[in-house]
Amino acid sequence: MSGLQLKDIRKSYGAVDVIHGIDLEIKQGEFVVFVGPSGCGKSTLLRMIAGLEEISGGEMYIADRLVNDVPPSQRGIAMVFQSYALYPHMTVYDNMAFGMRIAKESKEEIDRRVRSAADILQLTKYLDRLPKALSGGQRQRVAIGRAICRDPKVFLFDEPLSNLDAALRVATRIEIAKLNEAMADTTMIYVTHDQVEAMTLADRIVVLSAGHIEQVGPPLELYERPANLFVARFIGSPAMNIIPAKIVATGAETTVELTGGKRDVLDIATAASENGKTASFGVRPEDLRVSTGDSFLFEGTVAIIEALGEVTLLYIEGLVANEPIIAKIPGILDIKRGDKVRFTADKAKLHLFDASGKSYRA
Amino acid sequence: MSGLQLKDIRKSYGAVDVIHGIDLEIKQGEFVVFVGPSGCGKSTLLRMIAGLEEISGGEMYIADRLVNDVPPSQRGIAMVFQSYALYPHMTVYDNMAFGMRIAKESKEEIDRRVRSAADILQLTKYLDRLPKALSGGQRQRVAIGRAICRDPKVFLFDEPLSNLDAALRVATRIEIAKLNEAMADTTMIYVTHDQVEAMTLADRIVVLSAGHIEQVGPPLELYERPANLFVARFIGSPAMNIIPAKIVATGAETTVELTGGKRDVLDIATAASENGKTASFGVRPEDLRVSTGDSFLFEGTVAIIEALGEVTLLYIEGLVANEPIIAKIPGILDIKRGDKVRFTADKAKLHLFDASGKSYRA
Amino acid sequence: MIASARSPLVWVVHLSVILLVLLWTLPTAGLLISSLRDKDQLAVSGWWTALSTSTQSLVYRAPGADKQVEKDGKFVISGNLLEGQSTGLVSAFGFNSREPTAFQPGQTADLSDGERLTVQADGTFEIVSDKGMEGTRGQRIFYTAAVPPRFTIDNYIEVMRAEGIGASFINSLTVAIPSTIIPILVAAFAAYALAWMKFPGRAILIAVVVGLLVVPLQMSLIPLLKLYNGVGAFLGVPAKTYVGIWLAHMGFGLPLAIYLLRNYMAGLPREIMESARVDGASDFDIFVKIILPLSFPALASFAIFQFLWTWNDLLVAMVFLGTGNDSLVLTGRLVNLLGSRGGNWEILTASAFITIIVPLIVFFSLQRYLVRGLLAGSVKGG
Amino acid sequence: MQQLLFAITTMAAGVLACVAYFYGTNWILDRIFPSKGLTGKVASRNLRITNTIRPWLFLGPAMVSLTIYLIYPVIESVWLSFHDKSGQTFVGISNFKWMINDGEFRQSIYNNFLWLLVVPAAATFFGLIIAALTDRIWWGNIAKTLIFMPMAISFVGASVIWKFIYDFRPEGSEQIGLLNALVVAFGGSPEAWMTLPFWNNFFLMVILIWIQTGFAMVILSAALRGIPEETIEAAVIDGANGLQIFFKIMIPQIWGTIAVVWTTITILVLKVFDIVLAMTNGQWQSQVLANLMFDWMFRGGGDFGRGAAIAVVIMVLVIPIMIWNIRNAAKEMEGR
Amino acid sequence: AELKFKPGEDSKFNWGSYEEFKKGHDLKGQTLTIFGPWRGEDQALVESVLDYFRDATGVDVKYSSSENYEQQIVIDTQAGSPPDVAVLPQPGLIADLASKGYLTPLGEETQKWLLDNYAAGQSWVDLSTYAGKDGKKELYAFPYKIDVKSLVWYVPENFEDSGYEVPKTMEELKALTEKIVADGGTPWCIGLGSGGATGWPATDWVEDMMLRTQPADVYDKWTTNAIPFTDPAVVGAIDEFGWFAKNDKNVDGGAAAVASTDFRDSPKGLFSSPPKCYLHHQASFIPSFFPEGTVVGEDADFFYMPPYASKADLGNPVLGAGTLAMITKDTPASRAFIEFLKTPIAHEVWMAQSSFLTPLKSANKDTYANGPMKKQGEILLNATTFRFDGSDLMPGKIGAGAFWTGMVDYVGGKSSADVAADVQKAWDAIK
Ligand SMILES: Nc1ncnc2c1ncn2[C@@H]1O[C@H](COP(=O)(O)OP(=O)(O)OP(=O)(O)O)[C@@H](O)[C@H]1O
Ligand SMILES: Nc1ncnc2c1ncn2[C@@H]1O[C@H](COP(=O)(O)OP(=O)(O)OP(=O)(O)O)[C@@H](O)[C@H]1O
Ligand SMILES: [Mg+2]
Ligand SMILES: [Mg+2]
Repeated sequence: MSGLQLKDIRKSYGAVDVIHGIDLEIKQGEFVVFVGPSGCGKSTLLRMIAGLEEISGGEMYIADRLVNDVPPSQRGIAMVFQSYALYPHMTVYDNMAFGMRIAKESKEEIDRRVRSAADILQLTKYLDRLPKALSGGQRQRVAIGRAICRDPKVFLFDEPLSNLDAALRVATRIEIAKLNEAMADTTMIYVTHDQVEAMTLADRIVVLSAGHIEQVGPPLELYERPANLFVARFIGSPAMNIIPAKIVATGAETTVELTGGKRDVLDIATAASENGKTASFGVRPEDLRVSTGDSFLFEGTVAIIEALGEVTLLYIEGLVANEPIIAKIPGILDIKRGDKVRFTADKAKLHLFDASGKSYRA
Repeated sequence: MSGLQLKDIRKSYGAVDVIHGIDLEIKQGEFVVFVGPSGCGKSTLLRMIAGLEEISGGEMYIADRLVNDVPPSQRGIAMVFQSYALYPHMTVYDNMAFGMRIAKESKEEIDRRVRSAADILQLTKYLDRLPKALSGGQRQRVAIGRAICRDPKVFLFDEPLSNLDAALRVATRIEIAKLNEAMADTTMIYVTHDQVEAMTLADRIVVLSAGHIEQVGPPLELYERPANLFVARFIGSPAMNIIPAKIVATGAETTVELTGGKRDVLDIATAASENGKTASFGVRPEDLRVSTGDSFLFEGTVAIIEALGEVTLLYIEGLVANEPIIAKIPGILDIKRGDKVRFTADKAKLHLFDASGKSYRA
Repeated sequence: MIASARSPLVWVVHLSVILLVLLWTLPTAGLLISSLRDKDQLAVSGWWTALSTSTQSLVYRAPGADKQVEKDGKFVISGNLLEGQSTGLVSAFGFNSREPTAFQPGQTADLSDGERLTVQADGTFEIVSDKGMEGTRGQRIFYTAAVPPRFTIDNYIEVMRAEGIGASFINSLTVAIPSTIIPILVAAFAAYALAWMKFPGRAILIAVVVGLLVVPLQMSLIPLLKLYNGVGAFLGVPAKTYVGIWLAHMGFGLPLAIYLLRNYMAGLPREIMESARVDGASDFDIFVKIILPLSFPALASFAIFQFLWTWNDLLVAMVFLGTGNDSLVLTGRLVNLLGSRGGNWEILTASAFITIIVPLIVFFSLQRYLVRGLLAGSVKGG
Repeated sequence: MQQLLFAITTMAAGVLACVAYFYGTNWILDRIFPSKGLTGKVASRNLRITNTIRPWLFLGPAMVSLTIYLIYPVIESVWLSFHDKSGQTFVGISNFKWMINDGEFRQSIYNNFLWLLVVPAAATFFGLIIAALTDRIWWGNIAKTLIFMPMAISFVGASVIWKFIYDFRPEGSEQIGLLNALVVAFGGSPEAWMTLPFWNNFFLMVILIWIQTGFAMVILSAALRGIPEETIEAAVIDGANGLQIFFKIMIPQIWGTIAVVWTTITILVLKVFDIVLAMTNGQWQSQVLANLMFDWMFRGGGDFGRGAAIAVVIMVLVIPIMIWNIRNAAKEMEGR
Repeated sequence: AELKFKPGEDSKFNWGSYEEFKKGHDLKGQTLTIFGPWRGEDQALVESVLDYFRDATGVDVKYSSSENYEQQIVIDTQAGSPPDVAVLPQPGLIADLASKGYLTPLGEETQKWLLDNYAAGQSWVDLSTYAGKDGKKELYAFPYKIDVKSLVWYVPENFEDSGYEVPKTMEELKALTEKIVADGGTPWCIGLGSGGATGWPATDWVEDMMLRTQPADVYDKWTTNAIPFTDPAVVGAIDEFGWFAKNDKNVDGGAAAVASTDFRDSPKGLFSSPPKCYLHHQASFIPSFFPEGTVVGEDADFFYMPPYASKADLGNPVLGAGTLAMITKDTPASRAFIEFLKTPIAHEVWMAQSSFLTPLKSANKDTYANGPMKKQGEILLNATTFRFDGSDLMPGKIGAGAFWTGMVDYVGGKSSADVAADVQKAWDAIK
């Protein structure tokens, strides 16, 4: 194997522990996306992989070689920094060419690659500018360009698209996907807050929270079978609705009682020992449908309506204190604030978590 | 009127013209969102409103006072910088308190407001840290906190949420909306690349492109009735599908012929003089439905399928050279790559643009 | 800090720094060792020889005739050549300046007038005569001996004991501290204006500041003292006051201060200033609350130099403060110690080290303000 | 004790007065021309006025002080340079005529150019190298203090130090000068370094380099530490090695400061005289302009006319450096 | 302050003159600032003399000095804040100050006093008379404290060891030099090094030689450039010096070492083992640079630099130097100070402590602190001609510049004619 191996990696800044022991194996050529709340340690982890941050504990292997003490320049990586880290005294062109010049590529090759990257990133017009004369998004693109010009073993992207407009973001995302395909041997690690990016790009997603891994898996698996409440809420936007419930019947199917007394049956198997325990009942906003019939999961009052064009968001009150249930219904709806609405959903798309947050689905 | 008035505002950096004459009126208390491609001049415009950038031409009024020469400190604004611009030598607390201290607020008031802002932004744990010991998202939150602590006449936000995770982004967005509601007299100008933010927050959206205004209007209007091709493609993600067409019949309804020969009828009135002209036929991905019957708008071969969980994106080839038509279909679909699929859509949701890009809808 | 800086290159760095430090301190080390040496040795042998035992040819003067004792009818003067030294070994001796190594230890030399001289390897000697010796001056004994290193702090004691040194020390401080702080303040304001405020003629002013760097101090002394005398006479106060010298030091230090500080301040990220401006800060606020703290490295470096110059200055102090006993600064006092012919190196060496202490303390304590990453985390993208 | 008290109070008063000036004038300015809270014509007019005045308030004390302490003497010097020995009679440009024909003056100009070529470059170079090297080793601060030491040593001390280096004793007798001791140790014969025309310039320069490296080091060290760490990280990721980072990333970013240090030392070199005075007093063809000026000004009663004329030449020499600095400043001010 | 010698106690001192002065001057409440060249040990000595003035008049005397007294006095007078009294060792500088009008004439009466009371009074008056601003020649300075320069130092015991005798004539001195060389020794230690003032010891040699080869009036013409530097008389004197210094065998280290050896170091060769040299020409101050503990008169001694027997008509010329006091601000106190310097006690107090020579005839020779001092005093009094250090009489640019440089060049190998031409050229340039 010649990918990346992290064994109980830890990091602390003085007394502050930031990474609490990460075990992770990334295969060569894999595209792994790190997601997690702001401040959970994604950048730190990336910087440790790059060798920019000393590893406080654990072992890291790149291509089966222990790299804890290997300097960054020998690790064969390219990186897009969250803060761009452009060379302020170099033009856009030179910023992008720098790495290749260091690697002693031929002049023509450098020019070819810089121009092609600039083309992709729509930077051609700005090649002669200094970073300080660029807009925020343009700077970010230079940072991306600097990385994709090169030919490393591992690519590290730290929120590379956060300052781009939607169209450019999509285009760049696709370019990164293409790059990934073209360079089958190159491992890519990507940090993003954008669900769409994570879902479309990743072979596997790593969900981090406060310095440890919550779940690792292919995107759809994470979406469909979140291992715990944290992942359930984190993946998907708006987040999965969680409604406190009590298990009232166990077996191949489980019956729960929501606050308010409504009972629902889920096709999740639970052991008899679970009977009577409190649990969390979860359903994604986009899995909810407005029910016109008598069969429904729950009902509530519409507090806010957000019409986004494509979809409409309904904020429903009355089920969980201080936290509205959100429903995401396609199209533009004919519902008004204050209406009482009943919702239903596919049984297969319902989730149940135990008191500690673990999912009951295997 | 005591809002903001921009009259033929221009900006050039040396020989580079960046803003080409912006006319805009913003009412007091309004929430205006600037959107536009990266580098189109959003930040520049914001910085001119703040008084940080000299105005090369035109006049700007805040509360009916010509402010072209008024220094930023006297304009009564608070701003979140795209680049954060935190005070590196001050703790998070001091960063947030700085403006209020300058304004000579009482100690208790400062403390109260800082703590409440920190609370909202989940920064309480970090109040004693210096910016350099924060993650990217945390820094961005400090920048937001610094602005929302204050009590200005105008709020300027330059992509304030770009580095936050989805949950936090939603939460913060809601807080900003609340702030807007609570401070009915405060005008807010907000730059974002996030469609959802733009749609949910804005009273009006200003679409900019290369230094001029393409369209101004409430979010849904922009979504439903884009004034031109640029806006049509810019608002909505994935962007509206544009298919080259030829007008073959005019009147109260217009008939167009797509490449490939398929004719469609749109409920858009056109003058007879338009007959025979080339036009662009537009339909949003999310307005497309898979048609099982004979009535359809067009058909094509599925080239890529992106299953995002909630929705599935289909990339259809065969209609426009080199540019797939995208369809966004709710749920997880039972369609495979290479399938030939027919699509249909609501008549009211079809768009038609003339050769210069102007919409035929009034 | 980048992880894993442990590469072979690091050793190259350590070695080259050691080499450079050696090159730079070697001369000073010479001074230090010299300052601890006996004053007569200074001009005779290189300072590095003081570090090891060396073979030297020396002269010893035996006690005079009044020290003779009568023993067994013979008159004897005895003693030790290597007085006061625990070790040392005499390898040859003589009594005639022409043949200083004529005899081996243990041998007996016949002095001219019937006296006999014996010197042992350990340095003990005996002059024996049959009749009573005469003369106040004793016999010269030339000898060659291995002499171990010998150090003394007498030179320092002599300097430290000098009269009025304490007062001069305080005078120096009184001159140096305000002469350091005031120009920093004044220059910082000016530098800020030149770096961040818009007004016509800014570039010219910067050039003028650079130009004024070159004005030779000596040129200014007479016109300025004339001015001081005029003002002093007009106000009826003495012309030579502390205020006068502070202002003089400020005037002479300003060009460099403004030049250095402006350069540094111009390099600060402008977003920070803008941010403060949007927060409602006035120029004054920005200067005090943003620029000053962020300019600490530059302020500290200039402070180090200005302090040093005012501390080591003699000329300006002599002219503007006077040469009188009660207004003498430390440098003046020490230079006066050297005597009218200025040749007392042993005092020079010691006083050089005494004056160096305060500037070094200042350097060491201000050095920690030359910090890394002061601006880190403030702006994104650059 | 009483003197100590006096010293402390005067110090405090001096510093306080300075602070009070800046605070007070700004406060008064905002009082006289208020713009906060006002609208319309008055406000913008007041604003314009305050914006025009404020820079001059900030610059005020510096400008006054510079005018009195430096500009006024410069004018006086220029005036004197057209007058005779005693500064009484106008003699036109005869002082300058004399100068051009004076062999010693020409010698000084020649030597000064040598100094200008070597010392600023060498001191800046060593300062930079040392600042960079000591930056990342744990005993860097100690190393820096040691290298800074020559700066702190009083001039009298320094001249003794170098006497112990350059001292010459006749062949055969024991050398007390380190350099000759080394030469002898390696089998050479001792040289009286200070008396070798042309070369003695370089031995003198070594002294100034030895002193000024500390200056360059401190200033450049502050600048190096101001370089954003992340750009270095980016370069490391880009595969650059230590030298490449130093030359391609760090140096360009502190180029402005290097120029400042170079300028400062260049100007200092133009003014240098005490080294020459103490070591050779310009003998053995080692004369430099500043020492020549000093000579004419003060030795044996002095000839102010000629002294001033030489001073004027020194000041004229700095003009190219001034122009270069104007250019730099203008470039960096773009868009500010 | 405590007076060093209690008035009236030791009868060696002329206490009468002191009491008389005390009676005539009561200036209580006045102040007097004196600026002089004496620092270090010398400063303590001059203060001990000033104590008597304080005690006698009640004037508050402030004495100060400076390393760069030349520069300091020029700045202070030029800027208008001179001391009340300045004491300077450089007639050239005094001439300049006088010509700019910064000095107050001391008057006929003082001139007459000098003629009457100083040995070789006329030479002193000549030395102290300068042209004022108006061009009128007047007495501006008062000589006080003299150094004798025509001395050759040696170690008597070394002479004994080798059987050398103190030479009585220049011919003998030259013979001795040759004899020492023949014996395998090195006769002379000569060092011209003095930092920025390198070269000056050689000027003393040349001046001494000048006085021993030419009549005094030629010397005087030379110092005023009435005869050019290139005059054969001058070149001859330089070559006389060259006879000693430019012969590798004659000087320790060879001729090449002369220019760079520090004058403060060079006498140490007399005392080393074996001795590096046997003779050293230097002024009376040099014992401060002898090794610690050296007793002058026993461990080291001096003899008068002898004249040529062949030029007996030139007598016993003595080269010297000294300091001159002048009034830079005319106040009763500064006048009184000059008066004070006329009292024998002002001389004797210093004489009794350390190296201080005076031409004042009324000062009691017995107050000289020791034998050697007395011997020097006698040399001074035996002088048939006394001449002040010529380089101090020449304009600063020459006497403290071109002449020094010239001598350095000379020992460095240049010919005496070339050197003389160089100096003359420099002299022409400042006329
Ligand atoms: N100093 C400058 N000189 C020349 N052009 C500049 C300068 N600063 C900015 N620009 C250009 O002005 C244009 C507008 O920049 P601005 O920062 O306003 O863009 P923006 O809309 O905020 O983009 P983004 O979304 O990427 O932040 C950009 O194309 C940029 O390259
Ligand atoms: N120097 C430091 N000292 C102490 N804590 C630090 C330091 N640098 C970072 N941290 C903390 O480490 C945690 C992880 O930071 P990191 O930058 O890895 O977050 P992140 O996951 O990248 O967040 P974001 O999405 O906001 O960029 C944060 O909580 C941050 O506050
Ligand atoms: Mg991060
Ligand atoms: Mg922007």
